[in-house]
Amino acid sequence: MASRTVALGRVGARGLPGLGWLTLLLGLALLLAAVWNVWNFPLDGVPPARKALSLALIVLGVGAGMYGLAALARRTGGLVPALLAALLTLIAVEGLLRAYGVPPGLIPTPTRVATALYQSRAVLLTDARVTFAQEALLGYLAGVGAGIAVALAAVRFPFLERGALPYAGLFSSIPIVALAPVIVKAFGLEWPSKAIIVAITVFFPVVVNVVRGLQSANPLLLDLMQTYAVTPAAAFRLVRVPSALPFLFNALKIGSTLALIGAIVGEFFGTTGQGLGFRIQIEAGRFNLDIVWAAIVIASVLGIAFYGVLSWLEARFTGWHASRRQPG
Amino acid sequence: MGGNLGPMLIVAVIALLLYWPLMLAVNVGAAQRSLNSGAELGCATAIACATQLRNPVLPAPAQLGNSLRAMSVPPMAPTSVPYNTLVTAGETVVGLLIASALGVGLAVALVASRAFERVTLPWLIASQTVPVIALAPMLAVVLGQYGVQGWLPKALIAAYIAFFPVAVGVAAGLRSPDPMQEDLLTTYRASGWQTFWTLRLPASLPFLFTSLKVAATAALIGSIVAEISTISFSGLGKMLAENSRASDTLALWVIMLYGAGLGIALVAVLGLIERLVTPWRAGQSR
Amino acid sequence: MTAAAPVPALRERGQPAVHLKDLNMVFRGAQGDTVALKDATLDIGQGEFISLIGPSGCGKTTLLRLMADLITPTGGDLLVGGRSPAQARQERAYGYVFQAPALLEWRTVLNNVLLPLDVMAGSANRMPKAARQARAHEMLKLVGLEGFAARYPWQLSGGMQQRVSIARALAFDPGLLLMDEPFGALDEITREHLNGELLRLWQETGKTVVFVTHGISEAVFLSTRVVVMTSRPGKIEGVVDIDLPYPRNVETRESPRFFELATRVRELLRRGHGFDADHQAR
Amino acid sequence: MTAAAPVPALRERGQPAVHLKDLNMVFRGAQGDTVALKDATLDIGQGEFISLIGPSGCGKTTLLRLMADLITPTGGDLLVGGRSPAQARQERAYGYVFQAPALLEWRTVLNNVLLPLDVMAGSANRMPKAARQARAHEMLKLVGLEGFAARYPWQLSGGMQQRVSIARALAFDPGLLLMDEPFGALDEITREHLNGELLRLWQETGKTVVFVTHGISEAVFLSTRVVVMTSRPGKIEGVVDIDLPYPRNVETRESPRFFELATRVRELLRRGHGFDADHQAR
Amino acid sequence: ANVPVKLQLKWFPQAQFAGFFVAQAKGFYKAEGLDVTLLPIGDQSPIQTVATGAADFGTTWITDLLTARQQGLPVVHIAQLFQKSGYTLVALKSSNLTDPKQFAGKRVGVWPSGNEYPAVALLKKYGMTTSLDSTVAKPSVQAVTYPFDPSLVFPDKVDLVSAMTYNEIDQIVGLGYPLDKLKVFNVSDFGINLLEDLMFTTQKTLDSKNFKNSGMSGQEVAARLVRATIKGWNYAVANQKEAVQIVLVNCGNTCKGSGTRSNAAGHQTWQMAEVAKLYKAGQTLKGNAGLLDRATYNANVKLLMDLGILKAVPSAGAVNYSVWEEATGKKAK
Ligand SMILES: Nc1ncnc2c1ncn2[C@@H]1O[C@H](COP(=O)(O)OP(=O)(O)OP(=O)(O)O)[C@@H](O)[C@H]1O
Ligand SMILES: Nc1ncnc2c1ncn2[C@@H]1O[C@H](COP(=O)(O)OP(=O)(O)OP(=O)(O)O)[C@@H](O)[C@H]1O
Ligand SMILES: Cc1ncc(C[n+]2csc(CCO)c2C)c(N)n1
Ligand SMILES: [Mg+2]
Ligand SMILES: [Mg+2]
Repeated sequence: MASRTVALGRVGARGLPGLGWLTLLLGLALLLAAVWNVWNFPLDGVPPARKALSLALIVLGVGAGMYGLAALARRTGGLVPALLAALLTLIAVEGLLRAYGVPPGLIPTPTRVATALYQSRAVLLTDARVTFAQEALLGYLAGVGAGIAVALAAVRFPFLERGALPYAGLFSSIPIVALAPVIVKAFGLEWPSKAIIVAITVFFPVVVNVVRGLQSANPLLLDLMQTYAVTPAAAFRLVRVPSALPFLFNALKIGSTLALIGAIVGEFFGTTGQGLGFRIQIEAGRFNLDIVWAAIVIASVLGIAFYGVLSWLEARFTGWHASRRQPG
Repeated sequence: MGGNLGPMLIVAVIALLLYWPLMLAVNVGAAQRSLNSGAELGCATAIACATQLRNPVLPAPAQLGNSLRAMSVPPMAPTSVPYNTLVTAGETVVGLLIASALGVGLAVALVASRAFERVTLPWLIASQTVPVIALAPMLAVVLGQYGVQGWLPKALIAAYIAFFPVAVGVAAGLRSPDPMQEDLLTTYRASGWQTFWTLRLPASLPFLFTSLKVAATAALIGSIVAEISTISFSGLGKMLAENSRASDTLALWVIMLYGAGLGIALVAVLGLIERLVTPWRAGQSR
Repeated sequence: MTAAAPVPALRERGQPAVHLKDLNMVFRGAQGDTVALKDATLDIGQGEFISLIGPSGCGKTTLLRLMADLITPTGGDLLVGGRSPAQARQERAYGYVFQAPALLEWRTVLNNVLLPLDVMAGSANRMPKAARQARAHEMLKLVGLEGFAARYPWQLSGGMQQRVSIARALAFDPGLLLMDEPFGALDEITREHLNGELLRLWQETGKTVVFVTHGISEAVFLSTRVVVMTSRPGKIEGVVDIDLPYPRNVETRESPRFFELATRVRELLRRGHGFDADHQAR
Repeated sequence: MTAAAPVPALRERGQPAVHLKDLNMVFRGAQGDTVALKDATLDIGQGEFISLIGPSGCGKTTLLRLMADLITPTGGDLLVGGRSPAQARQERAYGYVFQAPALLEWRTVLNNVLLPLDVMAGSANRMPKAARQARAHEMLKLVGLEGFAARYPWQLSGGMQQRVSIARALAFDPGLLLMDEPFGALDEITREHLNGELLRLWQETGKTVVFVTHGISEAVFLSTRVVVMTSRPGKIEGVVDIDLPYPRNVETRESPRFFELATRVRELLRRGHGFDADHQAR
Repeated sequence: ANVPVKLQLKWFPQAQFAGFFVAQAKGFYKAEGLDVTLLPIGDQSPIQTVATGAADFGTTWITDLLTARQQGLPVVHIAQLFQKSGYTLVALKSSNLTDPKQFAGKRVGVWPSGNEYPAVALLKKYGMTTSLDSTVAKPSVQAVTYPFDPSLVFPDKVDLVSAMTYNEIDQIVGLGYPLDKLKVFNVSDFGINLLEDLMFTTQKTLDSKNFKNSGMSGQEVAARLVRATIKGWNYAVANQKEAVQIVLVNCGNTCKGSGTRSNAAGHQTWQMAEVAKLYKAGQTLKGNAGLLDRATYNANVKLLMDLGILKAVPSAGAVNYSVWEEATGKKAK
């Protein structure tokens, strides 16, 4: 997917910590002041004057912060600008929600979410374990394994490639939500049904990409193998498999995001009482949106980590690939 | 794909042949358990029940055929699946259009400004890993507050889920021209706009369509989820929700088939448009 | 060469078409700096045909890119038609033929040749649409591809693509032509044919040409002077004046003087070459 | 050429290394058939050095691919070392240098050269690992790249990549070398250096070489015979015997006989060429 | 012109809302000068659509209302339609469960999204805990959540399944288990009477002086709505056949039962009869249809606080009796 853009860890040339940092800090200060100004009021009790002041501070703070951030981001690479942007946004949102007295049953403030994250950490971690380690990960591994196996078979037996592969393309455009209820019904409420949903969603992109990858091998290299009169298996190992790796990793990364979403959606259609999807559903019903958001935060942190690990593996195993070369 | 038709048909026939014993096997178990628990199914033995369960694990082809027929006529009745498929298709297409506009705009910004990319890109990736599906209901509530109701919130949620693949794909496409081609336009003293229109945009079209196909599926998921989780009077999602409450497994299967068909049709249409818009790739091997 | 109003041509100014003085280009990189060009000094007169020849990686392309204002020198003087390269580029004073064809794959052959004319349509050297079309067809004919106007680039062989890119560079009739191994992908006969065409064009229009090649006889046949370069660091090893008479034709190639000059160039090349230079990793 | 037990070499059999009789190759395509090779007849003796020269698209690569059993002729006879091409391929009787480098981008330069040795390690011409390594380094040295063993292909210029692929083809010491424009991407000096090396190798080992090139003087310099081909349909236009004495060296290139032979080849080429053939869309 | 009013139901259209459909079909709302749109909903809470202004009034159950208020949503109870809970837990007779005491160690199927409280309350009353309570390490009962369709879990995956008297019980019958094979535990029989279908709105709507520029105050619109709704309910309960016909017109795909009883008319007739029982109880029997019984309310609050669901007694603003009083002209006692 974002092969060229996912340079999460690179730090560019650093200039002087000048104007950029200064205006950014000013912006943060203004935003903190805006939050502090409306901190300790009941929801419907923010005096209009204070509300107006906070709104003004937020407008100024966001303006200054964005200006500073833009200047900063031109010189600083890596995750720093993005994290600062998140910080800026979160404080501004805190201020806005408090100034307007939005009830936590509608949108919880970031501080409430952070608190919920801390207080419910035990439950949330157990949920995360079920959703991630059992449903998403096992399903993912099964789907990837089956996908690779089928792709190998399709490339080995041209009949399958011509007869079955078009279906894989078609099936991959089926929406999971339409699939989930039927699968939960067929395989029960325990985690395997979710793992199966995940496996199915991951399966198709893997098949399609791996087949494309195995076929992307340079015909000249295959000719070369012919001139060496090697066995088909050796040609496969020496040429086709390495050629397919970049495509495989692409599918693995796409699959990683699909896996978590698949597991969570699957849980909406029935569980035995654990998992992030279950938690989101049950707490949404109790208006504990802070816990709902905390669960979402955990899910996306897991998702990012999963994606990051795959990107790292990709860099390790396909470091030779054109898309990873430094320019020049 | 024309050359694949024969093998595809054979595979389809084999799959159908394999389906029958598989269906019997899984349904016999379920029927047996029901009978054991004392249920009155209107059939004596598990085998006899296997093809006529009201809640089969896998539906018998005849059952599915009957339901398919029953739920498809009259096609334009508000309670029939074809009509609701069209409704969902409309939301999805509008969502996809919004997503394309948003995605292309974002891609242009990402390519134009390194700073913008650094600040937003990690969050765009993160947004992909967030279970957007869990957010959909809340998003609908927030939109409802501003009077955005009916099909529009569904399209917006579809767009929210679908814009990312478009943005990433188009950004890659806008960056895809060979440096030498960029140099060429530099030697012509082409303006930024000229470079954009004559070089970057056409170069990004194949990428755009590849990602639009991914986005179409995502948008379809988005609109179905939105129909399930917001007030809806029609659409596949609404039918899924209703029939799931009514324990109508066969209806779920029928709706799923229509949903699959819609997803496939959307991707096919995009493929068609792609051919029209990128004629230079017509004979090229891809 | 009838259509297209001539560019406010460099040759009218009485200045050298290109002036280099102690020109340096250093690429900074993670694994150390690469000196691509060291203290290059050279004056190219109006209407000259200069060939650059030298081992792979000696800085020929770099020199062309400097003249074209695609990169900026790290030291020394560089004037193109008496102005800075940047200004020369702004005035669209040169046409550039890249080492690879660099065609736009979504444009037909004809539209690729039209590209510079379209891009420049709004500017000083404006041309009505019909004239642009006529001009593009004329250029395609020149390179022997008039039957392929409606094809897409992928339908052409590598050599044919390269010829399209030459037609494109000629289309807007620039006073200075920068050509980077334009005939590298062609077989010898086609190459000789195009050598002849290029020579004719150059004589008729009085353009200045800077021409990169690996072919010694090609360089000798075409040029007024051959500049021989050496690598690591890229330097100008020597300049050979080519005093072959005009018109140059098949006989020219078979003349003893041609042979002599080619040998001179070969000697210079060999001198600065040190085949061994390539043996060590940079 | 010390290491590597020689392949059960073709030259031991006393048969022509390659035998063509009325060989035909027609590619069937959607828009009609392409006659890539028409009635080619030729015998290549053991230990000969044959150059194939001809315009782009005349079937040179096709002919090499037929010999290598990468494609199957649509008519006529073809024997490689007295056997069918398929059998010759099974016996790993030849080494092939492709027109493009065809390196495995995930292997370092050294590992690319080791590839045929690794692949064949299980078979008759087995070599211990250390010997393989030594052999690969030796070949890299031959092409002037011993300092680049640990690099990846993309870190090399096009010419250097081409040299790696030559080293790779030489590594397992086949009796027959099929080389498709191996020196196309190289500058003239490097090219001449490698010409010399190839010639030396050929003389020392008695290999048979079939060599495709666009360079007339290269062909004349290297070969025992030059085969000139024409296009549309691809045919053998004529064969020029090269009776230049050995050892061939710098003086050879400057001898009048060299010049004469080169002119003969050029004439033959021009005869069958018809530059205009390219003007019309196929 | 009539005042446009959007009323959020708490489920898909069915006889559970017969009174509303009847009031609309019979023109009771029109007679009050109201143009009422009835909005269906699926899994989500009606609270959110009303709190955000997507609807003006809504129906929900008491726990939902009180937990929402606790989270700062300013929703207000204005009328109580069902006087008795219809929530049950159902087991197969063959399982030999006769008393909630025996539930320990069993698997209980519950609906998520706040619908689980009656079951939790019943279990708690008998000293049992579930995995729904995040603070409990070793729950004595395993709770299974699923989206409402009993056939997903019953009887394979759970021993007891949640069922509303008016809907899921008939669905279970449709799966092949006639009533005589079922043991139904009505939670209201065990002192758990968490009140269900009620009407509510926001404090802002009640306070508005000029509801949607109608010239009427929010309070007056609320009173007219409640009055017409009660009239509709009284009519529906009295004329059940006709009411079912009116419901069927409104319900598209949603009204069928399941399995062998997958027939809309039959299932809705059952449902109408059952909801009539929930309506005709408590205060309705005393002639005060629509009135929230203070004692029951207080008992509900206490129950929810015991469960730890409510952290404090709701403020008096949670319930507005004056709307009912204005609607009926009676005094709420
Ligand atoms: N962008 C760059 N960054 C770093 N080094 C560069 C860059 N461009 C060129 N070089 C280096 O500068 C030197 C000169 O390169 P240049 O492309 O000018 O060679 P050349 O003479 O054109 O060679 P060739 O005949 O292969 O085209 C080489 O060593 C090359 O590696
Ligand atoms: N696989 C193929 N299918 C169809 N036509 C082909 C195929 N391979 C080659 N041809 C055609 O056969 C003819 C000969 O091609 P070949 O590659 O042998 O030319 P060549 O002499 O090697 O040219 P060059 O000097 O450009 O390498 C050409 O007209 C080419 O278009
Ligand atoms: C058919 C039908 N099934 C479930 C509900 C949801 N519901 C309404 S009240 C209640 C229990 C809370 O005490 C639940 C779960 C419904 N409305 N209609
Ligand atoms: Mg160059
Ligand atoms: Mg060839």
